[in-house]
Amino acid sequence: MSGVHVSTTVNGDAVEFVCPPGETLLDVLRNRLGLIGAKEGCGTGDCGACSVTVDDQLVCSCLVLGAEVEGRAVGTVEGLSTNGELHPLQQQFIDNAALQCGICTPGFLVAAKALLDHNPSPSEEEIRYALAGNLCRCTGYDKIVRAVGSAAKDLAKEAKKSSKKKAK
Amino acid sequence: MAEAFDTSYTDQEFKVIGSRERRPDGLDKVTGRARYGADATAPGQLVGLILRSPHAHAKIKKIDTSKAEKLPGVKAVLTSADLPDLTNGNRGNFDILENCMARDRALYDGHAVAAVAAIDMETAKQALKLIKVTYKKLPHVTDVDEAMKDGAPIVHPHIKAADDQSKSTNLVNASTFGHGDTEAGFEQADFIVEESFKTEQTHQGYIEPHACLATVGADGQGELWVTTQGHFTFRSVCADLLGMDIAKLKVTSSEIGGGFGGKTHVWIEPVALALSRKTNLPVKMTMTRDEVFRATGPTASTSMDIKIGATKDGRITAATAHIRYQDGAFPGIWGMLGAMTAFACYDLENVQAVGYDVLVNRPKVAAYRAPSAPMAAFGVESCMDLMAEKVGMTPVDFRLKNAAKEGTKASYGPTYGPIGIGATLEAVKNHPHMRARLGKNQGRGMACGFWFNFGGQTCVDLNISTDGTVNLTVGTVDVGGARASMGMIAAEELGIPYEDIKVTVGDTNSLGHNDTTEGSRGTFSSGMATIFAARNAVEELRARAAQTWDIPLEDVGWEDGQAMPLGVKHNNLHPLSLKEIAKASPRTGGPIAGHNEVVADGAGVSFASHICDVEVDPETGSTKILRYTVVQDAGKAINPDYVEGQMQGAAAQGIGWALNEEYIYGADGRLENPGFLDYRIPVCSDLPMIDTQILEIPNPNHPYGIRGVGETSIVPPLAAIASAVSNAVGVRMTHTPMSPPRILKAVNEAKT
Amino acid sequence: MYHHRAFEVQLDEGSSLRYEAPTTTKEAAKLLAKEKGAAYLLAGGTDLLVRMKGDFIEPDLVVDIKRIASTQTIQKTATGFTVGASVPCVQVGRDKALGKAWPGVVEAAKLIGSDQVQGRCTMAGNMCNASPAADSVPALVAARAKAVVVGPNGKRSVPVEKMATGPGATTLKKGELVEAIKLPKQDSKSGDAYLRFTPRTEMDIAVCSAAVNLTLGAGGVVKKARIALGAVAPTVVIVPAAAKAIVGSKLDDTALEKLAKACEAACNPIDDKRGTAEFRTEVAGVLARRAAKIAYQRAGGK
Amino acid sequence: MLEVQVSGSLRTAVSGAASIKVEAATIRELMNYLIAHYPAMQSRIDEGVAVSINGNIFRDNWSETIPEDAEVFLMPRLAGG
Repeated sequence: MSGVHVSTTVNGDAVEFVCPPGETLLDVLRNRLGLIGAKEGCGTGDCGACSVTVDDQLVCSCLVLGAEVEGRAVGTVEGLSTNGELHPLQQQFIDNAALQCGICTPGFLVAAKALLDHNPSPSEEEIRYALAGNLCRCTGYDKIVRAVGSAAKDLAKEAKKSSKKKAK
Repeated sequence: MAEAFDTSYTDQEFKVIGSRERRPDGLDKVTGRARYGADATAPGQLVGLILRSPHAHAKIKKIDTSKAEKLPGVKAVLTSADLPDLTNGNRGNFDILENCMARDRALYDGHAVAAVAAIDMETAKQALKLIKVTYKKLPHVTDVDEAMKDGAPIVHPHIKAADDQSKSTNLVNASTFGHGDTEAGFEQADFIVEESFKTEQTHQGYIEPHACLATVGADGQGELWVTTQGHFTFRSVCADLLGMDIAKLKVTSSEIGGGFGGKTHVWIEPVALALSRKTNLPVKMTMTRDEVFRATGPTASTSMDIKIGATKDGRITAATAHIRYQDGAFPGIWGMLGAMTAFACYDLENVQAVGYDVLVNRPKVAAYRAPSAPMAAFGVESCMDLMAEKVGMTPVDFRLKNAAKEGTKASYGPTYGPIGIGATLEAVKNHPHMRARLGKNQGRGMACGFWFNFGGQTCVDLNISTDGTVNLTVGTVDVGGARASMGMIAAEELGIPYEDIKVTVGDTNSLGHNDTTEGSRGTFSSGMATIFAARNAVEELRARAAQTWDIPLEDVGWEDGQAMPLGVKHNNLHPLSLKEIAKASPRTGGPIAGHNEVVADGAGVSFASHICDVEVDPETGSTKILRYTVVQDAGKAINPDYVEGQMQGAAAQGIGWALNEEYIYGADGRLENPGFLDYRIPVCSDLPMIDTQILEIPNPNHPYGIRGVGETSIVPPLAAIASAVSNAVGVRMTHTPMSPPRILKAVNEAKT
Repeated sequence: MYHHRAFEVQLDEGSSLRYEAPTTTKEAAKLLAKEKGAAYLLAGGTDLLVRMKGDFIEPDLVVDIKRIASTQTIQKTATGFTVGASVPCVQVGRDKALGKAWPGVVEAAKLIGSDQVQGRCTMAGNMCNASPAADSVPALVAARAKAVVVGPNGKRSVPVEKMATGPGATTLKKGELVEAIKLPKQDSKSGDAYLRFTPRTEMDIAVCSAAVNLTLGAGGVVKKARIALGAVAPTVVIVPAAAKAIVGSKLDDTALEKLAKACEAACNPIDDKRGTAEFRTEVAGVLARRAAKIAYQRAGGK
Repeated sequence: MLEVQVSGSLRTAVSGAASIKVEAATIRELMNYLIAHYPAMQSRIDEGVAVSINGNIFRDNWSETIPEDAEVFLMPRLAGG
């Protein structure tokens, strides 16, 4: 049989690849595009370690076929920091010691960004439910929830600054 | 040599220790750059897969690999025949070998029976389907109590009963600890509490499946990239099993995606190396989650009987425990650890704990964070609450009255030095959490926990660059932020900024042997070695300054990262900073380094006390954790952020164990829930914030007073939550997990 | 020696799997009809890919319907709502009009899986996967929803309760696919609600569940009711006796008790890793009672 | 003579004794004495043992000296998570 030829964008860059029809987006990212940030913790959508966005929608890349992303826009943890500057979520995860082993961290960051994109000032409960699809076995989630809360505040400040700038 | 240094505690002033420095591995981990077990690839690598037994217990009559070998793209097929027994009588190693690849019998659902290496995943998967294994099903047993009955299916016929060498048994060991006369003790008691408990089997549940990349050349030399808690131990075990020279197998520990004890044991690694040796090509193996649950890790399920006697005024006169640990298909020391830890929190005149190790047709039990202690504590601490009620004291006061202290003869034998159990109980007693009001269907529980700390073989290297920045290479795998702590310790000793130190976990070619990161030993042991290596380097720095100034060494002191000329006769000399000395080093004798090998013995013991509030829905049996507080003695918290992280993570694992996590086996002896959907570890919305309070009762046998902190806080949660639930619903829960069906059943039975 | 980037692009010669993404239901039906081997429909894929990963199924053809325009939208019509078969539940959850008319259906859809799964899973897929524990199905059944089925011989409409015949089995014939789910116009003074029980707060499969859809008459008396239970039998269970128990009442405790008992009587569950038959039966009654109260309030009852 | 308490399953190797008298000034001497007088100890020592001297547990450092009146426990080597 022949592979499927797919043209898409990953973190804004145009990308083309050929993959077997049954291959998941996760395997494409990791094994064909060398983007190892997304991790396979379960392969069945139960741990969230492989979280990415497809057309700005949060998904488990282990439950998406590579063939499905033809013409879509894929976002991964590698695209979170822009020209060397960490996203506030990334900085707050470090500052709040919100990671230990770190295997779940890329998934949490992608999921947390998806949350803040829709809900800039989530309550603790909203954060906890929004991140319920991401398993962490090291932290007990405490410091992760705090980090997301602090990042939301940072983003709000940034938004204020930029809107002031515009006003001037 | 270690002897050259004094390991005893000195109450020194700290500049760096105790601050919340950022972890050096943080950036890689938030950007997706960090490389874990499955993140390494090699040119021309093969995919290795393992065929696993679908039967709980079966004779392997025949394995026909011919079809698989003929499949294009298959480079090697392996069975136990390719892993000959080279263990010459070392039963422990033979058990590991047999667990890695079944020999004449499959001993549990998921036991490896064959393996393949092929050019890609699809081909490897197809090859597995083409391997024909002829099994003869044998009777199986998966329950610990069933396995002890006469006539139970026997897991290992070669294991004979202690009292009758003609009789095979599943009871491999009975370990007794204690002292005094418990019979007499119970006679002095005004009250007796006697209760039986059960705990189901749980898994460490690390999010990263086991993975490795093995390369063995035609010259028999090999490399192994692997996610492990102990790459030096993996190296010697794999070399032993495969007949390789230890020095010719280089093992590199990847970033580790969680271990909790489950990555102190080899599983797929010897198989990957054997496949690579067969093909002389790199072989990558990554377990699926299903394989992780069916074939690695789990901790023991248990069944136990606890008895405590006390006088009216609340003094315990005697205590006994009989705890049966289910070891899976191979003998372990889990019963012994349970018997040692069961009553370790208390000062008892008459105490006896017996731990039994029992074999069943389940995966080989592995260490899981304070292995064996949580189950024992579940039974003992639950009975402590029952007795407190009988004698009319609060659970905290009753425990305080009987708590072990310095000079107490521990229930496992030795006499305690300074310990923290009393202090954690006082802290709990005075904690606002204990005074918070409870509502309808809500209950509060508290419990204590004990765990050992280990020391062991440790070795670090410290090299100073000519610009004054420092490379610190340690050999203990960083599972919880140890690289930050080691950097802080080196910065403290050298008197330079934390930022100037780069900490690396060295591969097995770069350092002498380091014991596995287990038993909460990482920060204690490598911390000790780092202190000594740094002081060793300071000696050299002083010598270089003495040489530069041309004054005697004893006239050179070291303060705040500078060599100081001592005495008025040298007051014309200006201090020399580490940077200045390092810059001049090429012309003062070459590179400046510090080094230390130590057997970091004399590790302390560790105690924690937890408080938990729950609300139980009486109509569904569903439990919500409302509030949770952890109090633990850390000896000295090098970096409080990461100490809190250990305490919170351990508590969360205990909460999952207490409420929902369990291995569910069918009548056919197969595991029914080998996935994260039905093996229910706590999700973010299941938990509240977990408050922590760190106490610092210095360990007298460590220069900084460090105690291990990683494990202890998984010990109290089962009992703390059981008491909270029991207080909420008015029925004593004696079986974990306290899943909704179990709670509802108990509530209904109490009604009738 | 370890390279960051895997370079080998080997294709699985073994597998015969083909992937098709047609743009009309007609094409899709044709592909399914003429396929000799095992053909599977891909909407959200949150069940299909899990079954492929576990080697429970080995498809020869996967037909992705997400590129079919008529499956992609939620439409408010004169007769109610049409929810396209590839509309992810996250979109269902954000649809204000739908949420106002059928809050029970929407909360059921929102309960399926994590946010990650929500971004993919569909109500149609949830229905066609035919799991006894499907969250959206009891709510859809209580709401009297129908599936729009397209096949080689044109369209037909199937009541949701007639779709599954048992775990994993449906009445769909070869070549047929679901294009959309139609929800009727909700009556005035009506409300629906769905509750499920799971051991965890999230990331769980319903151990049992209950959906209630009721309409009030004069003075807050229940005029009409429809009650459906999930995960207590091979397929969703409609409980007329439970409806009867509350019709004519203002949902007083005796009526609710009768309703609960009727639900328990209608249960025919199994013991499995997710719960005991005993537990499922008892809790199904509890959930039905609680769901009825919520539906009653939503209908404007006090 | 040292009084050495023997813990748990190790007792089977010293014919069931809870404590034994030993002539030893270091852990190494203790081990040599045990092997000489209780051959069954050899394999147990190979599997790993630990010695507690006045409450401090030593797993590997056989050079450790044992004071005359020390409280000495011989226990199987522990494993942890």
